[in-house]
Amino acid sequence: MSILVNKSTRLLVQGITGSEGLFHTRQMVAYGTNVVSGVTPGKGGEWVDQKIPVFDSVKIAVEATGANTSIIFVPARFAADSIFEAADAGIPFIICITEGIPVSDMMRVRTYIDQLGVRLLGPNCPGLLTPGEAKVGIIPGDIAIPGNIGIVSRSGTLTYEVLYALKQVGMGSSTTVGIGGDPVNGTNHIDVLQMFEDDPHTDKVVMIGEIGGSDEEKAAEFIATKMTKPVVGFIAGQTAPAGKRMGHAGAIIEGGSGSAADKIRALEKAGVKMARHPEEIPGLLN
Amino acid sequence: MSILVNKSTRLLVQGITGSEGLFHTRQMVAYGTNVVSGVTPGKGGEWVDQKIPVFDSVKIAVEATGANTSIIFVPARFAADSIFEAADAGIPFIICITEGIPVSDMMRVRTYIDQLGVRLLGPNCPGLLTPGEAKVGIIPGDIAIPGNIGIVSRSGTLTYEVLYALKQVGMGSSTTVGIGGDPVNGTNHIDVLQMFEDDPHTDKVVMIGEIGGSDEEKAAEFIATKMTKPVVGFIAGQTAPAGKRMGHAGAIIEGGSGSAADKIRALEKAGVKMARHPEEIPGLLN
Amino acid sequence: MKLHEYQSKQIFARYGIPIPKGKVTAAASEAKEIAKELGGRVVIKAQVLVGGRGKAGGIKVAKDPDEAELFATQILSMEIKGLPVRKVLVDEAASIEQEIYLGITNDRAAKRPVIMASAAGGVEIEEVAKTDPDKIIKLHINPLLGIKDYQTRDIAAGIDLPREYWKQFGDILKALWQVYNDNDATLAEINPLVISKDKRLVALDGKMLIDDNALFRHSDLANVRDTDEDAPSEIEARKYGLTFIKLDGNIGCMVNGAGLAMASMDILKFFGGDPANFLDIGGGAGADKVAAAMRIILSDPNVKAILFNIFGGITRCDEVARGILTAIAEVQPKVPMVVRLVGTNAKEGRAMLANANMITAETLADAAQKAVAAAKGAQA
Amino acid sequence: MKLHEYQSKQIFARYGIPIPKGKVTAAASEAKEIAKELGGRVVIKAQVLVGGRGKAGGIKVAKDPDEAELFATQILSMEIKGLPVRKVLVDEAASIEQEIYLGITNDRAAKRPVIMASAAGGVEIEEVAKTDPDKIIKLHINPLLGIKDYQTRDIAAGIDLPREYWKQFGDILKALWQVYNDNDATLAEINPLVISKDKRLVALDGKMLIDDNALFRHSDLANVRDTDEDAPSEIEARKYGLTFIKLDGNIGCMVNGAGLAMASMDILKFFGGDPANFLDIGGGAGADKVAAAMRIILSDPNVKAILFNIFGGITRCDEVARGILTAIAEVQPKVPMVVRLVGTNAKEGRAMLANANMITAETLADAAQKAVAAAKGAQA
Repeated sequence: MSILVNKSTRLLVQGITGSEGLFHTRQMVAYGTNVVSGVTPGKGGEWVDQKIPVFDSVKIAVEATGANTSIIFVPARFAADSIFEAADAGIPFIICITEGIPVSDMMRVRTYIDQLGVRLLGPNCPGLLTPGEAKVGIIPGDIAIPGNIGIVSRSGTLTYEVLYALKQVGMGSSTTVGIGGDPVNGTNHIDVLQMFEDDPHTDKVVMIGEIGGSDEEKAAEFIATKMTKPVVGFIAGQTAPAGKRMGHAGAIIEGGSGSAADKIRALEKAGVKMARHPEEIPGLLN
Repeated sequence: MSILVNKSTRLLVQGITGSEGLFHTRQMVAYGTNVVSGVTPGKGGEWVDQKIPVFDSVKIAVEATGANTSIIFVPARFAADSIFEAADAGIPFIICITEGIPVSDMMRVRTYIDQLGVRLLGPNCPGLLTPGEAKVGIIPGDIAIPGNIGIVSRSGTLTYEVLYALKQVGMGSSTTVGIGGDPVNGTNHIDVLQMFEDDPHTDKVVMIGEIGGSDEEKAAEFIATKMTKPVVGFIAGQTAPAGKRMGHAGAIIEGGSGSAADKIRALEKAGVKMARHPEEIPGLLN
Repeated sequence: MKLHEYQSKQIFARYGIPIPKGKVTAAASEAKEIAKELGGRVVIKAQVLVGGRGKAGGIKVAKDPDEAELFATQILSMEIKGLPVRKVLVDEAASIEQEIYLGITNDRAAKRPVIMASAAGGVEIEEVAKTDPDKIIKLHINPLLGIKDYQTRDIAAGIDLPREYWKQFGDILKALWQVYNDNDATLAEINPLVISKDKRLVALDGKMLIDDNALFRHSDLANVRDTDEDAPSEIEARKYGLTFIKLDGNIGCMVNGAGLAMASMDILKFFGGDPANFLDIGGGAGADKVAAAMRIILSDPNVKAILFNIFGGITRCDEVARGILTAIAEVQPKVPMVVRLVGTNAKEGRAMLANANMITAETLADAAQKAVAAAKGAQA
Repeated sequence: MKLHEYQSKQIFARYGIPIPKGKVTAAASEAKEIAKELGGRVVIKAQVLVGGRGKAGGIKVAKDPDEAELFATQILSMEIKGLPVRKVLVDEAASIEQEIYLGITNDRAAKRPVIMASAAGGVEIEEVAKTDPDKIIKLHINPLLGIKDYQTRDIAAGIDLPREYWKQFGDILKALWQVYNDNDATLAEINPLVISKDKRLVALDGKMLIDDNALFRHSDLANVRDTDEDAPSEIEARKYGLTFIKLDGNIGCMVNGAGLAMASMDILKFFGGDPANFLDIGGGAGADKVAAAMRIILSDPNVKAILFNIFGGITRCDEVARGILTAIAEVQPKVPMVVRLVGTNAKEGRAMLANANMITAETLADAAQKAVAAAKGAQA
């Protein structure tokens, strides 16, 4: 069992013939994900690996192949347009891997897709992984095993680190969701926490946050008031200086808010067991 | 009983100090409508007739007076902005009397307010009248009496003609709704027909259409499939030439569609008793 | 308001849409010079605000400058559907591989702009809609978002445009959206958009309708209005803020409200009469406006009787009566007049007209029948 | 990226926002000439990309051109918070009646732009937010709609602006929205917006932050980037597409992924160490990029040890190993290096580094502890 993606996911890849898109499409197919079609404008009619048809637009691809989820690998300057395209074509769940999308583009995207009721994951995220069922994104499939732990994270490789540490001790994940490191994104911590709370096959939750914004503080409030399942947390950026973007566009302590200390305090107050470093997480889940 | 407006309507008048706004505000107050406040930018703090406070913006007026319905009398070039303002201030029902608003403005307005779930009546409409309870608009109050007939119309004075003819024979109206003569407007025939169908105090319905567009054809389909109450209809413009706008921006036969003959045929097929001229309507209601 | 082909194409060009080289002129001799500049073979196109110019002989291909002058002379002396040809557009002749239809208009039902395209260009889209509706691709645009690149690709794919033209087509469609949007057009149409033999997309013809209600923000466009298609009385009426449409009947109508004005025309017809005009004096018209309206009605020699149907609401019947009296004093009308005043200040109005030798009526049906009878009496 | 006050105000002026007359210069003598042009009394303002210029003595009012030259000389020789003052803005001195704060920024939580305004202008908005939060009016803008006139009035009313200024204020706020929107600003701020004694609103100071991710559509802005505030190593790193932030510690870090890079810094601290930098080599970095990253780390003389923490996903550990070997061959580092490779091609990577005399680790905790120990050993 899982959230968001599973065996019935019919995945469309936007930017399937680009180098990143192609590489990860092959990885996803190898993992067993049901990739039904791809889109690259101007390349409609081609095939990827003689298996996956390529179309000129999402609309045409959806009509032809019944895709119900789309993952976006197109360059940043075209990525917002790709999200609009997927939303307009009726795709209800869109994952955007692309990093570096202008924040004004994302504000327009959110305003538009929110009114359509379309769910977006990312951008600037590693996607998600339901071990044993579907890999939709770039999380390496071999570092995670199926299990009962839901993971939600703002960071990519840090999440891999956690999955890897869990696997070392035989622990697995129901679904692992990377929500991405941009300041204006789609799905946030609370959205995923709610889904894990509702998922009968998720028993415990790991939440990985980082400096910047107030998503973790809001998640703390949500955990305190709405969640029954135990949550273990970690916040990256405890040593980050104020006013500097730590790689992720959203990872910045601004105007005195968004510090790791504040977030850790809020989460601890909400009853979340906080790890001091990632490899402490498996122990805290026992 | 009635639809849309009644004794609990708390009306705000946008453009209350303009000559039209002021004139009709006084008429509405004289009728007994509960006009709680008005808006004219730059005149906040003034009073109309020592009774109605004027505010600088709808937001401020709503906060101060709890208005739940707004009527707009501002000039065409500012009218779309006024609709946006009322919608953003949380007014759920907006009546726009103004004529001559650019159609591009109205397309933007509709796209925006539809997503907010705000109801608009008009523009270029006479508003609505629930005889004995509330007059919200410019329909003369003294030509109508309370009764069980719901009236929906694209035209202003033509509606008065019908109300007057009904009154002559002692018939009254539950609510009379002028949806206006613009090509892109808010509430349409079907919306109002549904409300009359659901209103326990409306027993019969009069629907007055005119040339242009396909609202009446759609209404015919709705009447045939969804309505149980008898409907009497009239379509104006049977002698109108094609390609000419008959006063109302929306009253035009274009590309061979929107003719009165087509509309009459569709409504007759749906079981609507069609009047050949307005004064036949009371007889057809018996 | 309608723009001429040449005006539309000038706007297209400003937005980067390729158009043929060409110039507009009112003089046949200049047409010859333009043809020389353009290298000989040209198309001479009548600039009138009606469709069907081709069939009427208003579009001709000239093989050289002399023939250009000859054809221009012929076309400039034509009337097409009653409209004089005052100008011709002289365009370089194109080599056409394929003709496409591309237009953006307002979809009333959807409350949004809609793009329409068809591989069957060069004929009127209404024709295609009747004979081959599957050939028309439609796509609605969210006016808060504007047009997106993928939408241009969906349209291009929908009309089976070869992929080598997608980039050109997308640029033209995005520019046409800007044309439509920036100018408050209710129609911006390229028909045909041709693929030339040298593989370029060119807007061979252009048509734009501008929203009259939006002209306040387009003074440049308002100033180029061609009023040829309007009757002089309609132009005069517009000056007074009256909506007047000339018809072929003999009973003049003055009514307040567009719907009631139409219904008043209809009821005349129903009782065997024939309206001479549509006239809406609007809400709250004063005596001046009413007098102007009456002068306009009486300027039509066909008018044998006048029906006044005023339902006073904002409009005050006494004001209308005052206007009628003013006009009567001024123009001394010889035709019978039927007047029906109901609503605000109707009693006062009726009293004022008591001595004006007018036929009065209580109901609309009564008024219409009396007007029909009066017109017939006047004719007999 | 940050824009200087003078750059922001030049943009403001292009959008019709009133700014004081003034010019920017790098020469004190020119400051004198500018003061003469402006009529004598001027303000000399240091152009550096940090706040608190006033307190640091970087803003001075000169009563005449000679004093302008004197103050300009002083200010141009200053460093403010470590940044050299390279230019001064010479503005005419304003007569101030009231100071207002007006800014537009991105609200992360609301996912929308937000207008902030306060009658308590002239001080930092964060200060006002702490001491007097009720004095700040906030209003979100729907980015698909843009700003509307009534919103400007709601803001004006919210800060109790006298009504006589509403029109000026509305025009400025609408222009500031355009500035923000057209330039992909993440902040467009006027602080203070002053009401002058002659009843005009003037933007006395201006601040703009531009979204780095959007610079591809603003080449004009990208070209004026002032890199003074960045360490040379940060500028160098940007060339290679690396995200590098210099810190004060002594353990260099090379990590793939921003979150993991922060976590790696944090764990060093947790085990008693001190990171010398944040460095994210990004996903899928090749050997060249890794080598460049290593040179940048080693250019910091404080660095006493290096921690490599690579979790191979898209990034291949053998590629990273190749980059490390390239850099070692080139710069011959003397400091101890702890390397942890996990994930894609980790085995191959480890094999390549077997002879490179590096300390290896299996877990992150192990790697961090070894790096801390190595740095201490190197120091001792």
